[in-house]
Amino acid sequence: MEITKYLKKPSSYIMWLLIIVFGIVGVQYYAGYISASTAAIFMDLMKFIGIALSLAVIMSYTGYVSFGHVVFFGIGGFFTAYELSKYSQQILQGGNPYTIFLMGMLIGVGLSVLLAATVGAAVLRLRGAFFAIATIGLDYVILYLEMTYKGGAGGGEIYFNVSRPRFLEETYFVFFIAFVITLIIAYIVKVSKFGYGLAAIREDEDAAEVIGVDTVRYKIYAFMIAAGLAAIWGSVYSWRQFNFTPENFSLGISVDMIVMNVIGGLGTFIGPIIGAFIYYIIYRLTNTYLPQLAYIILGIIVVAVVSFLPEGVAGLIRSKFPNLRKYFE
Amino acid sequence: MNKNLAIALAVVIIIIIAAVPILMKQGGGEETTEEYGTIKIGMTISLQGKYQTEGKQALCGVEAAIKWYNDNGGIEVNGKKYKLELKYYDDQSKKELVQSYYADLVTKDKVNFLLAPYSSGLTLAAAPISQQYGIIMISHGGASDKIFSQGFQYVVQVLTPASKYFESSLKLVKEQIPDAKIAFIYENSAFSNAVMQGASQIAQQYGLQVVYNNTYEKGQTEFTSLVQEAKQAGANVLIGGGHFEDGQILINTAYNNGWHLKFISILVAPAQPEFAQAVGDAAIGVAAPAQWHVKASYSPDNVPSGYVWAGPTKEEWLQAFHEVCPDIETPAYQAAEAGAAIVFLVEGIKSANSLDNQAVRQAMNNLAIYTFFGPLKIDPDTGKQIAHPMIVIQWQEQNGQLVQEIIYPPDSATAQPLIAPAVWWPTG
Amino acid sequence: MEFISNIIYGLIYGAILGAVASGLTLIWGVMKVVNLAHGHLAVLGAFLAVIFYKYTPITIDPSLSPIIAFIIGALFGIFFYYTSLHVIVGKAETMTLKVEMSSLLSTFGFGVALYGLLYYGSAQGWYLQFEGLTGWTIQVGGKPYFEILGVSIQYSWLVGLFYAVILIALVELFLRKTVWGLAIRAVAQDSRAVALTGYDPVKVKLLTTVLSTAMALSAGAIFTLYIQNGINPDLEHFLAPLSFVIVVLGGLGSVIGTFIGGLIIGLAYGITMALTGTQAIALSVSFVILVVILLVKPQGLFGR
Amino acid sequence: MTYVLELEKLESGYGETQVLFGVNLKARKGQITALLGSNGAGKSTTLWTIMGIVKPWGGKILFNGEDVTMLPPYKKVNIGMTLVPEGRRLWPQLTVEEHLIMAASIPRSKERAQEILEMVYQLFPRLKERRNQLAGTLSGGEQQMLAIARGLMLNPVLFMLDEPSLGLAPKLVQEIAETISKLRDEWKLTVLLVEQNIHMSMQIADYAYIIENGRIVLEGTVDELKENPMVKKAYLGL
Amino acid sequence: MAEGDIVILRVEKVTKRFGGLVALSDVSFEVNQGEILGLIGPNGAGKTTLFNVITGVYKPEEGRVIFKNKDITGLRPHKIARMGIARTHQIVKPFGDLTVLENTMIGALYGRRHGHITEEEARDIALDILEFVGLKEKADLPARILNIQEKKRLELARALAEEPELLLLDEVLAGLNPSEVAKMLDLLRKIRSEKNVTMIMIEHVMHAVMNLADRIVVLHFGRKIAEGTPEEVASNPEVITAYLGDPEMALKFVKSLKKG
Repeated sequence: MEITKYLKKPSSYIMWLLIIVFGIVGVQYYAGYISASTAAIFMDLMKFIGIALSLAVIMSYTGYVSFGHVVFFGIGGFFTAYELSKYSQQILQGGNPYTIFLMGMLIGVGLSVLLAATVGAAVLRLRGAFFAIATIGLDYVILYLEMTYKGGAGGGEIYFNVSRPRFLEETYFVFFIAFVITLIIAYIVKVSKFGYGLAAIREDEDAAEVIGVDTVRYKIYAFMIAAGLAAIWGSVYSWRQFNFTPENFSLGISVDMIVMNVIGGLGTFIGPIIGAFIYYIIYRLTNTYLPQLAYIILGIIVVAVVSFLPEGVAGLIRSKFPNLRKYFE
Repeated sequence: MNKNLAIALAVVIIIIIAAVPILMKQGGGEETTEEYGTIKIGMTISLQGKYQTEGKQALCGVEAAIKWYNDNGGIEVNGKKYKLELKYYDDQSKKELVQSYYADLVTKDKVNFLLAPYSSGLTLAAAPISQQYGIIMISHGGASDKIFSQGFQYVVQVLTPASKYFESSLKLVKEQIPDAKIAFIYENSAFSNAVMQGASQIAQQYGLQVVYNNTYEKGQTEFTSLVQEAKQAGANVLIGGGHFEDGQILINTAYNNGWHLKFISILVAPAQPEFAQAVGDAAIGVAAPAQWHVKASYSPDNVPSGYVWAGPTKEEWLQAFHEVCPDIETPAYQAAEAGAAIVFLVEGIKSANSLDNQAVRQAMNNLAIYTFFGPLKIDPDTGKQIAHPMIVIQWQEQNGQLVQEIIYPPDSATAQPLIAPAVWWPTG
Repeated sequence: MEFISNIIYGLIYGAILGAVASGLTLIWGVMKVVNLAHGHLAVLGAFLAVIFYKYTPITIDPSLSPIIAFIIGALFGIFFYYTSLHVIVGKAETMTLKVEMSSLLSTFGFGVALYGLLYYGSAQGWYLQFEGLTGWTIQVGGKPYFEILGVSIQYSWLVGLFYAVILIALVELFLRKTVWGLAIRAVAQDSRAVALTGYDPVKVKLLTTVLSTAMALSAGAIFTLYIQNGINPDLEHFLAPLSFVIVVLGGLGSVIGTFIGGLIIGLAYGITMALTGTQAIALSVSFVILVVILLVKPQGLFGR
Repeated sequence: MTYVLELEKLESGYGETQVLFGVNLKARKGQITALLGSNGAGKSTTLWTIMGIVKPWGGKILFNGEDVTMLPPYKKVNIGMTLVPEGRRLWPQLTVEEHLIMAASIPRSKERAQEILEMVYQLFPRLKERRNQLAGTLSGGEQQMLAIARGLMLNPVLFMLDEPSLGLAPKLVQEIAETISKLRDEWKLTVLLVEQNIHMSMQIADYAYIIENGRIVLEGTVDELKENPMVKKAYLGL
Repeated sequence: MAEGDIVILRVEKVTKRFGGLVALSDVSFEVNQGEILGLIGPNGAGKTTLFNVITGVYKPEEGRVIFKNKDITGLRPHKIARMGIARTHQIVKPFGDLTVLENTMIGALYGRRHGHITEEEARDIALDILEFVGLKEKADLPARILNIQEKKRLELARALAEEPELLLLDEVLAGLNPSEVAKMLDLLRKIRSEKNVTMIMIEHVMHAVMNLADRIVVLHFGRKIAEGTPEEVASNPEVITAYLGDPEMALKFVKSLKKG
């Protein structure tokens, strides 16, 4: 089959390594060898890699920098929280929250993909900064609409309770499944024929069109996939936090996504992953040792990377070690 | 060749990752011995981030209460003496950190009881852990009613829930202003919404007339439209607010647009000492509901019927507070409510005469105690606080100085309420 | 009645927002740098107004702070240009999509750092969150406002409005009547021809950045005349997105257009507020306008 | 014979592509020197390199005997080197007068600004009529005049023109040619003219170079070159 | 014309305007299968615009473009590409971050066999073509580090990988030095002899066009001013005027040609 073929390429090795490592950590956590706070580090890493890759499909692969990508993250989270709180009584009486969670997630992902398709058809005609700004606009429209939601706790906030005997351990695997799905989808998108088309669009949209790439359709597909992946992460994030707040629509999350992609390097599958690791390390270090300076340091790093390392860390590795290129797609 | 190398490398890495925690687990065995007779209380608190000021206060309040108990012979449970020990982590005001730290507190540090983190959002993030392991968690900074409608069985509240925030203020309005026409202008957030839902119900109950009811969004700076609409609706009492900045701007806008008001009570901002500096003379007459104030005089001398005195007196607690946190001049309400959480927990343990969480939780249902923080009593089903009243503080002018006075409840009031101050209600 | 007052407030508000956006239209329209740090720069200006009033040995009245913020902003603009723009746009003759995106990302990074600095500042000694501007109003005859047609208008708004108009008029005059203003406009249209006419394009770009930054800081100080209180780093989340809306609406590079764009956004806000009474809807209307304009007339209402 | 401009083994290119392979060229004082060649032969690149817009890779540029190889373009303008670029490169949103004011405001021409302006208006009366019109609304011929006028406002010593006849009707080409002659005869400028229109260049130039694939393949006075079939070959590739 | 000549592309009365500027005015010509048509004209004559009209980048205001008896006017470029028209660009547009092989593969994947080709097949085609154009050793290098003539070859490879029936070449010789021009000409001849592709080439290097093209179309100010064999065109006074600027000289020139 087509797909299994992709999953045997050398460039997939790193992905498999990640899946195995995070899987082993999960098993150890479930068996009680690893503390919750250590496991939380891995969960955070999964989330960072996940949201970075979700944006990468449109920003890094296709070249369209979306500053409002968080809108899909938020929609996924909102509908998950909405469903879980709607059926809270059932859950409290011992109902299985996972079916409801899955339902909420599917609604969130579905609506995100739908929104991406409809809005994308319009805004993807814009290039460069105009697209970025239109997506910011989109995020604010949805955010303000969401804030008028009077259900839940009011002010657009929704609380629910899905506590279970081994909630944390189970949640690790919820993250893990989302992680595996994201990695595989993002990877296949990158290395498939579709990915070549997206790369052509990123490098030169007009040339791509003339060569035979249906740029309009491809951009929309990429946007839909990116939206769907972001929605999955919004969904599992809500699940873990027991709530949804309008802050899940805040541009700060978009900022995280963009910074990880920029640091890691645009145009690759491995870039956002490396970016997420580096970002996470910076994030933890600054939070631990220089909490007040975290943003200052991050900002300086972004400026430095954009100015002096435009290809990002992955680009640096790829150009310094051409032999590794086939592993670092 | 290259491929084999890569696979070999991967296998090595995987083995290392798999082995490390197991080895570490065998190496570092941590056993808890009962010979010290300690009761471990765990919490995370925000020493960084947006709740850092409140977090520091709360931590000092807790430590002061613990110190008082330990200095006064500890606690006797089932014939054995125990001292209290606090284990805390800094959650940096971040939801993500809360869950893992609480899980660690329970599984690694093996604490007996939990205190919640500061704020409703963080409390909610920690609640699942309490539920999962069946450990009591006392909420001292989470006012939202919604926490207590989610079916968490071990979460217990010591502070007044959001729905009761304006009860005292509205009682004042009903008593003092017969022709009151109320405008509700508040932030569109879960907390303010909950507060206002409660306030609306109470106003209805009291038969007060509400002529305007609207919200503004977080981070807003434009209040003129709302203020003008409310003014034109003929409102003469303003109830609302949300946070610090919006509170200031709201008051400022109301004042600068010539809105004549007899009484104002808004959330949070006026409770801060800096408020008067921020809005100047417009602060006169502005009131705020507060959980507690250092001038409040709850003492063993005025215990109402049905309650018993428990824990340190205000003076004792203040003294302990200054010993553990000499750098903080005046404890704020966050410190008092956190201290009261310890008192409530200890009284629960004493009453159950056991360290078993289920037993203590049962015992708490029957507690009715009067503390330096005021009366405390919980709803057995939800763990929600039902006895503690809000006090109302108001900015007043004394000898040319702007000061905060308590105007409600009457038994701990330090001044008469100022209704229709000349600044806001110019006559003629 | 309500309708009229909402429209009047909307217009005043919009004019002041237009001032905030006008610096952005300059750097975006002229240098093709989509300055994502612009909102943070404006907040810095607002902070300066507070600092001058409260934390300097000599108290400077906020009604003067737009002027001082402009001067400091000019100096800060030099720093801004050399730290985050020069490497990327200094040598670039044409702003290709790649350069444009790089500059977008680097100004974004600068903005994040600046936000961090302001945040750090608010958490440290010079804590401004609570104190904002301390009880500051302009009063005439003991009252901070006057009424016409039953609509009350604050004097300090008029001062802010005055500054907004002056700022925009001065910048427009500078662009039209001075040689360097001509050079700034010319660089937007053809940068190489500017070099061939004896002007250093780097200098022109630096000047543009400096002017834009000075305008941002000054406008931030003007904004404090409107809200007078509650200055905090998060104000950016509110200023920057609206600035983008206004600039796109008014047309890139058109200072006057931006001012009018600000008025339109203010008007739209006022009307929706009057009609729906819900701030969330009134706020989202601006962004709906943004997306529609981008799709229908991306060069803006007054764009060339 | 004094040379205003001397190129010695000039090399340059874009990115990794070399375009000029050692160009030697001299512009004689007070004369019109033409640089001729087919499309893509390196004519414009030569001018860009002289002005410093394209950085020289090797060789020397002497202006009035001074080495100016590495000066940035705007400094070259300020010592009297002026290029009227191909395609005019006006600023469509600026008026005619604004173009001229901007050029006249550089230190070099500030003092003589009024004087030159009058001379320019005398040369192009049509520009005076349209001085408040936006450049973008001018006709092709007027745009070319404005481009030349803008160059003249810079008070040049060496006046370089890149394909001034491009895209103009024959009648206008003639007009431009006459103008360029005037610049030599009345304004006493040294002119370096790059042209595809071989006829026009031959008509007014004193000396000419033929460039092919980044190398000067032929040079001589115009009379010498006129009958040389190499010239045609360079153009039509026969 | 010889029997068996099939018209592969017919441009009928195409007019394209940009604002007030008429870039193409009433241009008509035909291209026969298997021939090389040269398209020449001074700068700004509308040659590249014509390519853009044929490939669907621009939609003409008037006129039609017929490819293999199908009206392709106004179709989106990718559709036209998939029908078998490939092109190169005057300013090369390689996908810089991708490798040479990937660039070429994209051509194969999205070209005429779009949708009916696996990645392996595309890779094989791409490798063949790269060998054909002499870039095989560079297959795994990122395209951006190639030099200009390699980039030109890559553009050609990418276009050929689409397996087109009609190939539009926009100044493939521009910017090359003489020895590179010679090599490129060899390559073009090889394409002609081995690939059975019809070509239209825009070119300024005259001796190349004159050498290679079967017929030549001359554009000037957006109008077709001449069409014919290279010899016919080179001796057309109007063409020479367009190039050299002067009718008298043109006449002289033509005379000299006739003599020689």
